[in-house]
Amino acid sequence: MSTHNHEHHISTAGQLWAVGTTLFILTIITVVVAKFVAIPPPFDVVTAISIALIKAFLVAAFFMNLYWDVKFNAMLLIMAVIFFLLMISITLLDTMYRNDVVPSF
Amino acid sequence: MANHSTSHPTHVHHHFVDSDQQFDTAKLGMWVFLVNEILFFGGLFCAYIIYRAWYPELFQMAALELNTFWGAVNTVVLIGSSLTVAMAIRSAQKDQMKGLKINLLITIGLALVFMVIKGFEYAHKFELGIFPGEYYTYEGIDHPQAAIFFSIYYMLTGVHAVHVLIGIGLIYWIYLRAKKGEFSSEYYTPVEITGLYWHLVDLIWIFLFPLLYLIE
Amino acid sequence: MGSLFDFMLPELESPLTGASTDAVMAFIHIVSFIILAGVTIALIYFAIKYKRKSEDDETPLITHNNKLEITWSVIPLLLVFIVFGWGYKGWLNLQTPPDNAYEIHVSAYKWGWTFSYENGAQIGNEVHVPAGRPVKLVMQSQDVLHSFFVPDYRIKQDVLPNRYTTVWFQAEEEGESQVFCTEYCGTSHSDMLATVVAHTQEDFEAWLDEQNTGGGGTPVERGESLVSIQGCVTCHSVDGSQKIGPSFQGLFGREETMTNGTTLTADENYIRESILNPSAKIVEGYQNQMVSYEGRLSDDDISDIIEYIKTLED
Amino acid sequence: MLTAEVKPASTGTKKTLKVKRYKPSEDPKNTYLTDEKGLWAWMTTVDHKKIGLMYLGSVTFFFLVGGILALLLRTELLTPAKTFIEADTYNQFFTLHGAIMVFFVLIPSIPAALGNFVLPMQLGAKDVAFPRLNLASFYIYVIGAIFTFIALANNGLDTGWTFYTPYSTQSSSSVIWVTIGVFILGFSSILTGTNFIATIHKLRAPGITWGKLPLNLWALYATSIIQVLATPVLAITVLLLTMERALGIGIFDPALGGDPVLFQHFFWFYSHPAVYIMAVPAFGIISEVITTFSKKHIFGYWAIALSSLAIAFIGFLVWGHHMFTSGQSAVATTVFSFLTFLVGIPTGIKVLNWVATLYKGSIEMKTPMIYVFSFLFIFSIGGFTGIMLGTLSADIHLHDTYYVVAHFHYVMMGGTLISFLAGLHYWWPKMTGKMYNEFQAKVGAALIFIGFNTTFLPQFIMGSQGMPRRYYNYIDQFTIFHQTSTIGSYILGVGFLLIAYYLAKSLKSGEKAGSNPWGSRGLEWQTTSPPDFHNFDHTPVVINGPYDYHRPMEEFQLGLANEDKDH
Repeated sequence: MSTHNHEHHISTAGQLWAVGTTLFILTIITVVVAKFVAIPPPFDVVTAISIALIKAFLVAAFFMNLYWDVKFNAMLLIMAVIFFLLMISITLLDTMYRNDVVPSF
Repeated sequence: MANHSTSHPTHVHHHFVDSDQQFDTAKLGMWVFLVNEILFFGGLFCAYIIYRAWYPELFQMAALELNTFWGAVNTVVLIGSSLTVAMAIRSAQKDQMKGLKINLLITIGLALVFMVIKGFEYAHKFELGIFPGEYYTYEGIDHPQAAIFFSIYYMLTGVHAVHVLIGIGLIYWIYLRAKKGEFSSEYYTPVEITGLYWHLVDLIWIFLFPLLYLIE
Repeated sequence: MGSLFDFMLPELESPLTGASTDAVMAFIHIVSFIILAGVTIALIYFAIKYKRKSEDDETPLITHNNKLEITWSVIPLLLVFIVFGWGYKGWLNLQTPPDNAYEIHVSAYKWGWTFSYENGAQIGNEVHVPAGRPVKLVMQSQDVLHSFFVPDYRIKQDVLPNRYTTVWFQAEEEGESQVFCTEYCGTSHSDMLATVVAHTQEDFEAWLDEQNTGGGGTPVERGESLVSIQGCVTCHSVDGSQKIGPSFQGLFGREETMTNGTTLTADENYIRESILNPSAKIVEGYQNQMVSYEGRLSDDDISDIIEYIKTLED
Repeated sequence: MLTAEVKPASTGTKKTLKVKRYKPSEDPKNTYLTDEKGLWAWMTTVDHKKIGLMYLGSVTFFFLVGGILALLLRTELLTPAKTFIEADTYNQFFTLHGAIMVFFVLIPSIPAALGNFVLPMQLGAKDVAFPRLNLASFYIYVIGAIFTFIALANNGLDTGWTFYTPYSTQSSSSVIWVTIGVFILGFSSILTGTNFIATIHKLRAPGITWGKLPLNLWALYATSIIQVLATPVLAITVLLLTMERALGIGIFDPALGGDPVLFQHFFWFYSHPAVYIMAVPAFGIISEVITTFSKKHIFGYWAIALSSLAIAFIGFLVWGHHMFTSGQSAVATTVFSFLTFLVGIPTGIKVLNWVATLYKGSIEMKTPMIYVFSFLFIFSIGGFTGIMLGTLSADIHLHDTYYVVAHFHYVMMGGTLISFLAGLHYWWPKMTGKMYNEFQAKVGAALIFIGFNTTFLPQFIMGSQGMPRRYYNYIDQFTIFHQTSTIGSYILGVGFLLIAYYLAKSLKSGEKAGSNPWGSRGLEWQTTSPPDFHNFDHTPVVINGPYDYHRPMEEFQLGLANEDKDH
């Protein structure tokens, strides 16, 4: 285990508002980009998910305090995401590569 | 903050050595539970991704039925509620009991706004005949799997809405305990772990919004 | 390969699909048997040799041995790589039907099989194939999942309702082999059997020509063959014996009591309704189990079946 | 006054503590069994030991139900056609046998029943991290069971425990009650896993570093990780299936445009790791028992500890080997086969390390040790046949035959249940303070071993010859194998009755066990039998590993010296 932190981290109100405001702005950006900027697929999805990932990082790191917390909790979150990705990617190996049998008569 | 005297404060259960150990344990437990929540939603996201990969054209057609404006408003509302929960924890840490209670109430208010908007969205779809599953009667989307898109939509947003409702209940319970004066800068574990849960509900929505509403 | 475990497998009738499977199974059996014997002997030997002498026995401190750990990780790893490659090769062969394979269509339903040929011939629960020539089955289910399994050929493939799957084999000799359904599909899953009959090429062609495509014969003859091809007889006997549904024998004109208490006389309209909408009326003492044959039987087919049922008197 | 330099888990920094020896009383006055009495006290207790016993009682009850179903099934199979029950009844019986044994017996057997009892004691903790949550898990389990029993009274269930669509969406039996029951049950499993992870991380007694953690706890830790990561996917799967039946959402139903093979992915993403939820804790028990009865340090501590984690991790990536014939894509099938072989390696490593532990030991063949020997033999066969089934071409022939039935009974019953019996006999004196009759117990173990192999060995042969599973009628050539198998199942039945008899008898008239009847160095043995409410009347301090049989017993009985004894 990592060394114990007796002082719980306390964010300042300014920090929290800064994170919140960034999240609001990112929400507006993602809507504007999706609705008014023509990005060829699949990069439109990539853009939307990237913005969502940045937002998720901000929430996890600063609202959920992972940035100052013991590293094990962050590791748990990362592990959950890794297992989710494994689940989806291996399932896609089946669903995307199925062999179409066509009867000849 | 935490003192290491041998006396047990009242909020520390008998099997813990001290308040810090109890706090860390509760937080770890909550994170482990959140891992489970992520994989719970992960199953639904998996269904979403597979069907989107199979029928990309369906998702483009069907997403037009969803109202991006209200989706975006709900995103802002939920992020706002995450911010107030974070502020509530900060108030507890700084022994500002009034701030704690006010922030919790604002959070509940925002969560209710989210649910009301969601309710209007559902009502509008029901009017069109967009019901889940077999009850789907809408004819505006010309695709054999159209009903499945909305099944996935209702499952994702429905399960998320159930989490919001549970969250409202939990935050109200925390509010009642705060009113009784149970929390202080020495002991605010329930506030912290309920906050973690609420942030996760927000996190899920951060992904649901672009995946459902922002397909062009 | 070794004959030590041959008693475990049925006679191989399709070496092109099964020889590799038999060989890899024999290899795994022999290697496993040797290792298992080693472990068992070691267990018994240690238990005797190091039996506790007294309560104060001292044991040496042996915590680990990295060389040993690596040895017994790497050797099994190499062994399983061999087995993986071997199995993969055999399986790849099972997945790739030869180009000149003779194609037969298979339709699976609860609880039977219908086999259709290029010339329109159909037959239920029996598939006739030419020996010495690869045969490819293209299969689809009409209801739930089924699985087509021929132990003699070492082949198996699930049959799905929403897309085609395929399996191939080549029977070398004339003879019959057993087909099982191996995906659980309800009440009569274990009766969902069929037979592969392998003929010489000439006999097969003669057989195929003999099969009329349902156009010829009297209505009663056509009805009789439909009842067999469509699998009605899986659940409805024609000799009065008790099966999942009421027997066809003496059905026409019989007074039946329904589960809702009403009684009726079985006439043309009742039989027709029972084929197209089976859940509308259920005879007392039976379950609502049958699926609708709407779309699978034409009006003429149904008339033929009714004519046939009329002939089955008590 | 002694001192010890240790790292308490709560602070993680090394410090020197004043310690002294606490020799456990051989004749305890106050134990957790005498502490609070009455039904209400039991039902509302937060004591992990009592909750463990309540789980033990429920698991035994469900094992009885599932076992009777199994005997009825085997009796029906005495003759090729109908023996005494109808096909539909048979289908319901095998479904319920599978569902009850998997969800209500094997999954909670070791972690929730035995694990709950010993985990805090092996850590030197007073309880699990969240005692009230622990009690809630138990009641969630009970509620899940009630839902399943409602289904039993109301049309039963005939889909097979795997619920494959579209059969499960069409079946006229009460699928929804069972899926809701399983959904609820899943939360019991998740909460237990959460509790164990938090407990192992945060409540270790001073001195228990990760390298001094008993292997049973490494196994329970790996199991808990699987429970937390996989069970939610089961929850969402059965929720989707419930919705499929209630609303026809169509994701898995081909009649509505869905895909039945996708259901199999969802189902096995949980249910394959679930196999390891059942098997990995068994490995923990084997490590504890084999060291105690050979009085020797475990061979390859880290190899065994880390292979549990490796199995847990790779076990997530092999679910598709249940689907080689399902029509999944060739590339997925190839990847799944390859990964399946990799998961065999850490399992093999464990078996060989256990055998090596015996070398130069001081081996005493007490009942738990006999079960361990049975385990090593039977589980090896289960492992080798697993390699056979992972091999692509062989699996095409063997899939869904009795070969598979025999294989998973060798792993699940021969692996999990036999090590559960090993653990039960090993910790029985600690739980109850009483000894069972050793001779009767040895007869029982022999009956289980003989009955088990008579039941399941013939199934390998008939499966390989082509006998499909879940068959009510069968063709005549398999009769002799089925009959042998049925006789074996009766021997097993007698064995279990004998075990129930002498264990029940020991409660009344068993000899007093003493604190440490096996001479183990494990921390759970360094307190009274049965323990008191707080497990220890001091805070234990650990300076040796749990298998350091070369160190004197005194060094395993240390505790903080300056503690007030009143809490």
